[in-house]
Amino acid sequence: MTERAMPIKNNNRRIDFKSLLWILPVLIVLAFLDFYPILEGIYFSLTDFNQFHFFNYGFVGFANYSYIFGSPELRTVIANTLVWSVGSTVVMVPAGFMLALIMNQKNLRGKYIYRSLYLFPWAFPAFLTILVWSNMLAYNGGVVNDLLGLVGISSIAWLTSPTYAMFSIIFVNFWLSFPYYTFVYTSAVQSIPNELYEAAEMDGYGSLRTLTRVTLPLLKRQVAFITIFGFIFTWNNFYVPFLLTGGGPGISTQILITYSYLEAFSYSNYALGAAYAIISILILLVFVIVTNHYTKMMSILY
Amino acid sequence: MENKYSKKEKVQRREEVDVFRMNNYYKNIRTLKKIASHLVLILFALFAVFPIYYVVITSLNSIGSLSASSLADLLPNTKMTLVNYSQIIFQHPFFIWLRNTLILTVASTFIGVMLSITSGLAMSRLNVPAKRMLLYMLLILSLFPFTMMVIPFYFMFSNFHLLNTYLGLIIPYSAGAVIYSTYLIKNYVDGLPTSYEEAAQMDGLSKAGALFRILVPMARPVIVFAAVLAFMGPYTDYALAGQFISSPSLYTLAIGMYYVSQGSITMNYGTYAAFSVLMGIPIFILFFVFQKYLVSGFSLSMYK
Amino acid sequence: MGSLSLQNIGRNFGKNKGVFDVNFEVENGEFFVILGPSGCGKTTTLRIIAGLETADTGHMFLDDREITNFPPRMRNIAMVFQNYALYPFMTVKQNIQFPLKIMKMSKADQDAKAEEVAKMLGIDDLMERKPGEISGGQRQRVALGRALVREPALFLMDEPLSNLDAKLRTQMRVELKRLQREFNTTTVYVTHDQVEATTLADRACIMNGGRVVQLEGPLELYNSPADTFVATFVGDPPMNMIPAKVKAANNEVMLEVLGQLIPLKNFTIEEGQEREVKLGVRPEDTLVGDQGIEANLAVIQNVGKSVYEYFKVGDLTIVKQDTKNSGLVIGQNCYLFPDPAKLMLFDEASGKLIYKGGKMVKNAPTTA
Amino acid sequence: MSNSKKDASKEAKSRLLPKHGNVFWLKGFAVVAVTALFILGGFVVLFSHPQGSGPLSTSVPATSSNSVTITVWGSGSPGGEQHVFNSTLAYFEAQYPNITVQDSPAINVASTNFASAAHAGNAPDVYRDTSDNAGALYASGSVLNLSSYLNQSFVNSFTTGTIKDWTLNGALYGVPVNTNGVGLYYNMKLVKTPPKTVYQMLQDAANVTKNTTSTTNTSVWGMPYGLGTNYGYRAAAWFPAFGGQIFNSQEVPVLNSSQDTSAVSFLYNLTYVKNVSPKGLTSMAQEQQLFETNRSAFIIDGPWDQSLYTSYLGSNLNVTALPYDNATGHYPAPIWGSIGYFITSPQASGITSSQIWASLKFIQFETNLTAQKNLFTKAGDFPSLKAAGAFAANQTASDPLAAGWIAQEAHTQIQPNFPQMNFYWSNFHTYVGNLYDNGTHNVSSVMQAFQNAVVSQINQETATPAAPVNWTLYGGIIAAVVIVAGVGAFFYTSRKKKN
Repeated sequence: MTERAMPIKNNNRRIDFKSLLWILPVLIVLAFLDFYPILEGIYFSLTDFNQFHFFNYGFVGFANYSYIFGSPELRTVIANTLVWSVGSTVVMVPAGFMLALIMNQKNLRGKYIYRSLYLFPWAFPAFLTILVWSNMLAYNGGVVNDLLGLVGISSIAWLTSPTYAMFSIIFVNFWLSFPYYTFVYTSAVQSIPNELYEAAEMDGYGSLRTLTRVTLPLLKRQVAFITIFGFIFTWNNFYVPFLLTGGGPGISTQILITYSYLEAFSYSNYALGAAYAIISILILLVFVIVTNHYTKMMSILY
Repeated sequence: MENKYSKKEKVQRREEVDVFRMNNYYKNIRTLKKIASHLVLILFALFAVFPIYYVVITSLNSIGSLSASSLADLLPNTKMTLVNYSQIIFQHPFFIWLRNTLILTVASTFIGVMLSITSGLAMSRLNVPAKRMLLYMLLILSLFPFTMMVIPFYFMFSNFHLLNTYLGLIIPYSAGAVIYSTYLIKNYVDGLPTSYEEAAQMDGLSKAGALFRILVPMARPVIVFAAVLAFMGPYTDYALAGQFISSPSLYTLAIGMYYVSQGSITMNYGTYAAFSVLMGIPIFILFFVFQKYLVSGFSLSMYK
Repeated sequence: MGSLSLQNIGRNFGKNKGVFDVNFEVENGEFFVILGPSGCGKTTTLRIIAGLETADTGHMFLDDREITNFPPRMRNIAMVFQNYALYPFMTVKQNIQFPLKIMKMSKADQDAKAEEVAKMLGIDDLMERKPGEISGGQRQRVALGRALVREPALFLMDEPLSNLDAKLRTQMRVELKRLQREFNTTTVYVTHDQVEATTLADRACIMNGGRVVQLEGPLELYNSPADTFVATFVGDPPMNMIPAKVKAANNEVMLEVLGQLIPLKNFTIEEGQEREVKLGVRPEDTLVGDQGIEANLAVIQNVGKSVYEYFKVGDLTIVKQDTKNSGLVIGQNCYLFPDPAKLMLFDEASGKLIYKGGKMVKNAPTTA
Repeated sequence: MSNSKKDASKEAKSRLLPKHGNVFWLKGFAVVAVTALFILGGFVVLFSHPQGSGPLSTSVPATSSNSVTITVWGSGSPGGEQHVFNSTLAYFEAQYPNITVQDSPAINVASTNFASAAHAGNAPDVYRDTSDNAGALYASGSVLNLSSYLNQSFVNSFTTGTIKDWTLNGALYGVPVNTNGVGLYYNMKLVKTPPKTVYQMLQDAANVTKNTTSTTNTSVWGMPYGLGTNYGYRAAAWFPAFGGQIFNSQEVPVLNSSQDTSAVSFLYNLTYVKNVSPKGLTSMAQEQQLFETNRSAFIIDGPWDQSLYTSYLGSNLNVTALPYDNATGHYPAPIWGSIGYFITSPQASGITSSQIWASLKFIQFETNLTAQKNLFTKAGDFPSLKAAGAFAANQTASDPLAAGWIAQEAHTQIQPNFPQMNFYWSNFHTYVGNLYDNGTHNVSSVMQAFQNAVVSQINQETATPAAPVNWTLYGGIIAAVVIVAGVGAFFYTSRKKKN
């Protein structure tokens, strides 16, 4: 059904203006539902829109940004964001890749069953399962501590101690996202023709060498793309830290996006919230440009 | 013994023994590898399923509070009851919430996928001006956090008098679906040979006709996949619906769940679990039925 | 059914890619083959005829009707694609009926037509299967059926046999020729396989670098190639090409090749002049004798009906073809010489044929 | 087929000229076109800012015979309050047939939603919220000053405390419907007599605590108290016990004072020094669950949860005033806050004068004696009307629980209802939450950081000078940035294409 072949390069480079009609919905969405809020966000970040200046706010230049760069929280929040994004990415992406490789083995029975079971974390609405996890990780009566009690480990304050809180949110995020990466990588790995693996086997390659000499080189841009966008998605993943720890204890699990939300909606400082969001975007933008320069991952788009 | 065989014979014999050993060795390695693979897969499967099992079993228990539960409650037992489910279904307008959710999700999935089929085909097959820039933009938009969008969205939709209406939610939901699905469909269609739609053009269809009548059926896996994802977003959304909907007659399941679990004087844990199960099951069935499309729907093939 | 005429057709993809100034006429009912290596522009030409690409310049006529800018569906042209492009979600029957369905033909007529074509192609027992469930040769027939069913004015084929195995390919070649006769459809056929070209074509044109190099019957292409490109492209194994010099001294015109002098008749050259040329000899025109170019036999290939012998002369490899073994053993030295009546000379600079069959070619470039 | 041939030849004649080659400048044009579309999006910014309706005509009709529709958000917590609200509403609509009330239950009208709605000029006409949230909203200009609309005798019928709660800078900005605070619940099965002093309370708690770490289910705790879970509401009661306060009389935070520090130290020590509270409490619900299941002696909570606890503990439940500190002799003073109804400003909701009239009628009806009596009996809300308060006292003369609340009411502080209070709540959660970190933070440095954060945030919000926006200039700058970015992105991408 899905016959795959080398895409024939469309040499016909003539610009087709009628095609703009085809993508009109996309253009409208881009203009009104994306660019407009972004511009408005940029504009808010340059004003003093807050509860004291709710209707009569005005332009204050970069005052919000200079406040942020002078505040002691910024460093902690950015460090948290990095720990959270990098920590999540380095466990979930390789785990997904590993499971995809294991499931791609020939003559392995029960692939279908395993894959169905892996659907569970992905298929249940995340905001439900995050709250389930928050109950499972509760210090008193949480099932995780109960189970640890069985093997004689005393209860751990998973969500309320600064030592474990970040670990816990990364762990829950891992549970939430590894199936997605398993599926993505399964699709990528399956696109490698079997003959290449057989050729590698005939050449005497072991599993490890097949991985490093065949699979990875063929998929390097896919891996880069999935990893980098996984990183970005995690960076902007609001629900996990917000629902599990609310950024606490202290600000030990506060990431840029939850902090932006806190500023905007808890302190009613909408301008400062917008400024935090802009800072987050700028960091990501630089990150994408730099990584794309080295990995050329964007080239899988065209 | 030692002198029974000549040296040459000895070597030969040793080789025979070695070959036998080696064969066994490789056989064992293969078995070990298989066992290890299954072990890893089973561990991850347990990890994946346990929280869901936990929520299902809790929803069947009548424990009011978390600290009253014990490990014994994790196993099926005689105290099981469906009271939590009956509470949700009969004491709250559950079916109205379900209806609202279905109206929103089905409409926005349909609109979003229809529009993204058109634009995905165009992005793949037509010479859209500044195509590459548009593609970059679509992706770079994923860098923007939603917290920044909430207030501007509210202002805009308030201006158009779209708050507290179905349309006011269908528009942003389908817009969100359009962005992601366009990119998915574009990527998938890129992997299909152009000769199919060319053949259709030779058979008498116009370019547009060929794209729609030939490529759309061929891109069914990705369209189904995009539809599943497009369904998932509005179905589970709380942030936007919570902002835009203030009239109880328009509550969605997600808001209703918030209402049930937060609204009762203290959060009834079993009720919450039961609601989670009720809400999760449709999505899970959807994912399960379309499972094969979830793998083939991603089009990150190596040729790209 | 239809006659096709291309006038100055050009399509520039930039960087010297595309097709340039293509002119040819295809007669009604003719089997016309476009032959060339990959990247020569033959497929682009075909796609321009089909309307899948639009020409930048030039005009195209089908039955004296200008169709240069017509969309494909308005041209009344059918095409068979290299990968057959059978719609995978339709059955064989639906595939064959698809063009008729678009023409809004009645269901009964559709069925009758499809049945008729399927019978003729011998695929009437596959009608309810999906393309994924039938073999390559059967898919080929279905693709042909889909193209034939609506009786187009022109029939285009883009390397339709290249996905088949060798035996099936030979079989389908015969079949194709038979069908073309039977339907009497004007056909433009693109291939890189010169055997297909020679067996199928009424006329063939050879393209290189986006231009038509030569347009003639398949035998003429073999016997009088217009230049070194055609000479080496047509024929398997290719023509031996040896750098040589024509010298006119002492009222005698001699060809100096690898140190040997061979007398040339009827070569127009001024006394005392020299001219750099390429000597082209077909393998079957390479002869072994008592004197000539000293060569060393390297490889013998016996394919049954003929024997190929590969000789080394310095860095050059010369192939000789004969119906039987020459009796030499590998490593043995011998003397090779070209059949003087069959040898061809090509201009060193332009590569054009200047001398053939013992006389100068008309309008041959004369500059030294 | 012959038909299409004919059509085709017609088409051919009209298009005999050959097409031209690649027209690369069109690409640039396309970029400009797309960019223009985005700038269009940008300019929506300029026009989408909702403008509030013009100045309100000061004359409010004494009566209105025209039909009026008002929108109401926040009709009370589900359960008792919701029930009372609905029955009161039914009476109201019967009495004023020309007024239609569209209401939304409390659950989905959080103050974030209200703020967005108010900013968009789309707020409801009547909103129900706590006095401090309403105070901040009043300061933002979203709330109507009711001083001129309500006569003095009406205002005087409320207790002075609640009226003070709803007054900011001399303006009455809402009508209170109840008054509440926290007290000390105790389980009489575990503690026979209520503690009078903090020392006694700790003593009782220590006696009760039976911490068996093996399985959590058998542990009993004296006084579970999750320091970071309550956003400072319950903790505020303890500042006065140690002689401290949140804001001084100049509305400047004094959280780093030694008094406030010792108050927080006291709460911190419950877990880490006295060991009468379990570690790792993440939500109020966990404290409640322990209390409900006889596994804790005390809980600090308000009357709104009384019916819940009664359902679990029955006659074992009792409540008392928070005990006073032996060392300082001060009583803890919980924030004795109030929930009330207020009317939004025309700028926030576009409210008309007849809607103001209808809204005034509505909030007077919802806060009248009948409604408050019902709220007291059905939902346990403490009344804000003097008359209703007397009724309540009469009703509960024999009720030991009511006696406890009345004792507590004697030691309360007025809720600070100015906008700065906003910074106290979340910063409490953020900074005092740090004390979860077992022993690595010391309380005084945490309180200092808390103080600094609140001060700097207040300064940031109030000190920045606001200037009117020069739209032509900044719109131009934004447009220029977008154009440059768009064109730059285009050239960047097209440059790479050649490689």
